[in-house]
Amino acid sequence: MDLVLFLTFAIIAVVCGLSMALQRHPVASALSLIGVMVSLAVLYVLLGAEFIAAAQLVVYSGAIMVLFIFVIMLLNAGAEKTTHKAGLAEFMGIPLLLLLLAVSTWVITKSTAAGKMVKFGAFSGGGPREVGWELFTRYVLPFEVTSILILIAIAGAVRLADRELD
Amino acid sequence: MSHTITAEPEEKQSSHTRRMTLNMGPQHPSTHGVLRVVLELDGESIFKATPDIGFLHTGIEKQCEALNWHQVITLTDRVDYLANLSNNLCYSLAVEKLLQMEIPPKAQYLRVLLAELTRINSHLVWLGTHALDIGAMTVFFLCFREREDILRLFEMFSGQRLMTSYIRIGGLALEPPRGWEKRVKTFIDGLPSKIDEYESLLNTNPIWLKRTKGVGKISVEEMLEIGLTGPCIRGAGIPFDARKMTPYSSYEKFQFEVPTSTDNDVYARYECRVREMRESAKIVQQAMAGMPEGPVQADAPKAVLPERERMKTQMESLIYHFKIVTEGISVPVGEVFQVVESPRGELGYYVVSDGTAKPLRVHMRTPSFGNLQGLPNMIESRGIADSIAIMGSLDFVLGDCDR
Amino acid sequence: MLPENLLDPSLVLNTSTALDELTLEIVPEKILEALRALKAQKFERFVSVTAVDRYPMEPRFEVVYHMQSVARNLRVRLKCRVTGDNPKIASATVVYAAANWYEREAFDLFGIDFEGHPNLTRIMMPDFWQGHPLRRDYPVHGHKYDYKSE
Amino acid sequence: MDFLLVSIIKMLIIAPALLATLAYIVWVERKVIAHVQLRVGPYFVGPHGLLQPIADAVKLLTKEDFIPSGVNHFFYWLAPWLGLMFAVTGIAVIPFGPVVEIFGVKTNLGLADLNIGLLWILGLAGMGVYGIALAGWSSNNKYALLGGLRSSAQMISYELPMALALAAPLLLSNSLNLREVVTTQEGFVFGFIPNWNLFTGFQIVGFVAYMMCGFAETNRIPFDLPEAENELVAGFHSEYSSMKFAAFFMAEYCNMVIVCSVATALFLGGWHPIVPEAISPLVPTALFALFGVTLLYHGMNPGRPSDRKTFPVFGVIMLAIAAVFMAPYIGPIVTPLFWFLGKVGFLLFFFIWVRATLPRFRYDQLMKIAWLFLFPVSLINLLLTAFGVTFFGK
Repeated sequence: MDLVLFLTFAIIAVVCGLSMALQRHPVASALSLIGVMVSLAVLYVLLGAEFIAAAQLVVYSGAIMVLFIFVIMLLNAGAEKTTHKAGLAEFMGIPLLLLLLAVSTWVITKSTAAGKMVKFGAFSGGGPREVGWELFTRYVLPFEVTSILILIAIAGAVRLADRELD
Repeated sequence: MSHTITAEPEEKQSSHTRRMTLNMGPQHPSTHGVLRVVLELDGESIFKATPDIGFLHTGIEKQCEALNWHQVITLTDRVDYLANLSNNLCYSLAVEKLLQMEIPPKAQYLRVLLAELTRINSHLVWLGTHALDIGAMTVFFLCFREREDILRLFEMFSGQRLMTSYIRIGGLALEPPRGWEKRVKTFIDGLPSKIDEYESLLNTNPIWLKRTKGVGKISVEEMLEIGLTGPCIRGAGIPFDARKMTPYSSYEKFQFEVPTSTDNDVYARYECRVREMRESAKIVQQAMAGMPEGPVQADAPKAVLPERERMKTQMESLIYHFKIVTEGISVPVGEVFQVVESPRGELGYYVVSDGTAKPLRVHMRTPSFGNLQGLPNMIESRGIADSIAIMGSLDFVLGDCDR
Repeated sequence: MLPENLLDPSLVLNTSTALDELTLEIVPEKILEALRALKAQKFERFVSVTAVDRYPMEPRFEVVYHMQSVARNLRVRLKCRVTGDNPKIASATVVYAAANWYEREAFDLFGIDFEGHPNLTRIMMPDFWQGHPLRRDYPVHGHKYDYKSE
Repeated sequence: MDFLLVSIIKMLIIAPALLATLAYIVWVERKVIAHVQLRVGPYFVGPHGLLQPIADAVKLLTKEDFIPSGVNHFFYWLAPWLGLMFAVTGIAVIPFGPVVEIFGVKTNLGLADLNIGLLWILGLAGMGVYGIALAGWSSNNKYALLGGLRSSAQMISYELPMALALAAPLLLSNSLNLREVVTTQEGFVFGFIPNWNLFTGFQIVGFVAYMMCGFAETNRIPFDLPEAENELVAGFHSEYSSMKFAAFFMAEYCNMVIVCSVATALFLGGWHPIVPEAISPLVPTALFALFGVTLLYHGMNPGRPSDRKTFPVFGVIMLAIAAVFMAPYIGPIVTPLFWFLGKVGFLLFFFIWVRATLPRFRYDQLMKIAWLFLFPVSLINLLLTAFGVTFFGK
């Protein structure tokens, strides 16, 4: 069951990711990105990190991507036009991409122990309680710094909302 | 009508804002008929507004020239279909002035009574639709409940709910029906409490106040310059009302106030209209109380159709009837500009006679046409939601505007 | 009642008072001067401008201006006669902004050219319309309008 | 019994019940608004227009599915179903009642028992905006586009105060699981004040703030700017017809149900009765019996000829329902359901009532309320609750 779900959503995530890069229209790209995020959220759930999954859903696909879509719609951006490719991109693009893939594969295989299987549901740090505990003990300084950052952003938002429509 | 209105070319606009041209109307729920406003939007705020009228142009002024003096009355009904009796009255007063005819006092009082009922009727429709535009839909049904009563009264008087044609050259079309006093009295005595009901829904409603206060302001000088009349200019503090300034049809005998407000915004116009309804109710009550006895038609056999009964018994009346119906009446050469205070503002009929049985020219200076000219100045640089509130507050009728 | 010597006599061709209404006939070329003079005398409201077609008389059109002073509670009517072929007169919009739509209407329905109007286009009839409907020689009957060919 | 089988059975019961409820909320809304506005509302299809929702459904199903020219077909098709999907999925984590035993199987009334139930709902509420935004964008209509824009801005702004308002009762219950939140609200203080978060948790401010955000999240008057019919014709669904339009409609009502259910679970004690446990089944029994008797009485003295037939039938049905609450085996199951649905129903009625009363806000005012009023208020409420929990405990 877990494997089926994992494969399904992993494939969806990859397809959506490709689609995001290949789509010509910004709204289609943005929606593909949302597809990636939702699939990732499902994968988090499969790993047993419900809170992180929910946060992924609420923050990334629920709030940030809505802003993306909002801006794209507001600017009424149309499909992007194909431009004349630069010489370097035309000839070196695909070889360079392959090189990047090769290097990253090499790094990943080197850095993780071979033959270790990922177990679904075995991770036990993704529930709301665990995440909260970690945030307020080990990561309390980054957490508070981020809070202050967000507070500044909120003050800015309030200032903007205070402007009369005239 | 369907005029090509082009937006500014894009290269002229600044590079970081791209404007969207929105074609509001002619089929839009809040343009009250077939008004088209071409909006240039920057996000949600209106950069430029261009009203486009003429979709309801029916050539009434041209038709008037093809009909005889009496027949024109039926066309005046169709000009402003919410204030048809005011239009009847204005035209009749103009022709009577050309004929230099005396109108019996009872007819004058009944005309005042009917004109004020028309005002209440029109304001009720306005209040209902205006509140509906801003989103308060219950007021609409309450207003139409009372409007229905007024239309029943009109039907009782004239046999018609909308196209009454009841006020005629020389007086009224018919004697008022039996029992009209009681029904008008029941209605008009109950009206103030009904108006309280609408006000209780709106006056203390914070959302209503937020949506209407401070919205749609332009300076008084600009208003006069553009030619706004009626509650719009009274909401700016100028007590400009033809009933007081140039009284007609014995308005000088009535005690009433011209409600004004100095806020000059959508709320001020709302307030003025609602207070006007109360004043109109007072005028109707005074007209009922002081109703003189006598005929309702002038004693001018050459111009006024004789009574049906007399026509059947008197030879002379039959001859006059025949002559008026077949030839029409002849009105002395001259021209007259008659002004009445319609619910929407200053309604003027410029009537020119060349002595024949048909008018040479009937020009209608309608309040909606004048008020609508002020629309761009009011809604430019405001949001779409405000433009709806402002359009509602101008209270235009497109039939009145396009004629 | 209005003083009849409201305007400079050089502007006025004819003055008449009938049915309590004052009518001043103005030299057509000097209409703007007359309007400015009236505005200076607190005639702050421009009520309307329209035309009367006296076909087949010549000059054929009367351009009729109605003016009101709210402060003095007075009304006045100005009149200019313009000829039938190529009727033109200066636009009142430079003096009163309110004249804008009324002049467009008179242009649309009578074909009177208001020179100096900012946007003298048809207001009631469609853009492609031929003729000016309120002229007396414009046929009332027999006009065919093909809605499909628009 | 197998967990999967139980889940499927529950799904098969809840899904049709939900759809029927949505259809009949429309009927109730039309009736209530009609009576506020001196009208009668639907009347001719079935007794008192009771079959009107079915007629509407048939009409919408058989209507031409008109697709205007120049739309982006894929997104135009996707948008309504996306909106509906996210709305309906939210109902899964709502607990309707306590754990009960049916045919020897112990199960809880409600579909899923997630320990992040509330976050699930918040996430779905955030996703729901895509249906509207996409519909507005793909319709190739400027009014629809403006509606979509308004909707995205509105949803982002109101999600924050909504989450903050919801966080306070979570502090009190110390759980994100809706079932656990409800369970902590059992019992009474001083024997008569129900131990609901609204009363004993002093969450009145939070409740009001949450309800305001709920109105905004469901695009209801006075926050119905995305579809403000007097400004934007019909806003984001201007160009939709037939079942696609129905999908938007159902999504809106489903969102209303979810907002009201969450409010009930978090603030109003879920399925816990407002009266002491001992007499809790008596209240629905008495209410339904009274209603049934009234109907029977009016059936005997009918105001309209048709009432002679319909009222006695309804009366008997009501008496039967009253009897069900007293029945030995089913009674304990349906009584909590009655309390839960009763509270949700009251809140839904409040939604409808407001719609018949209030005008609509303007766009900038809407933003102002979110950022300058609701946000600080719910933040302060959260802080005070946190202090309260720290110093006094629950």
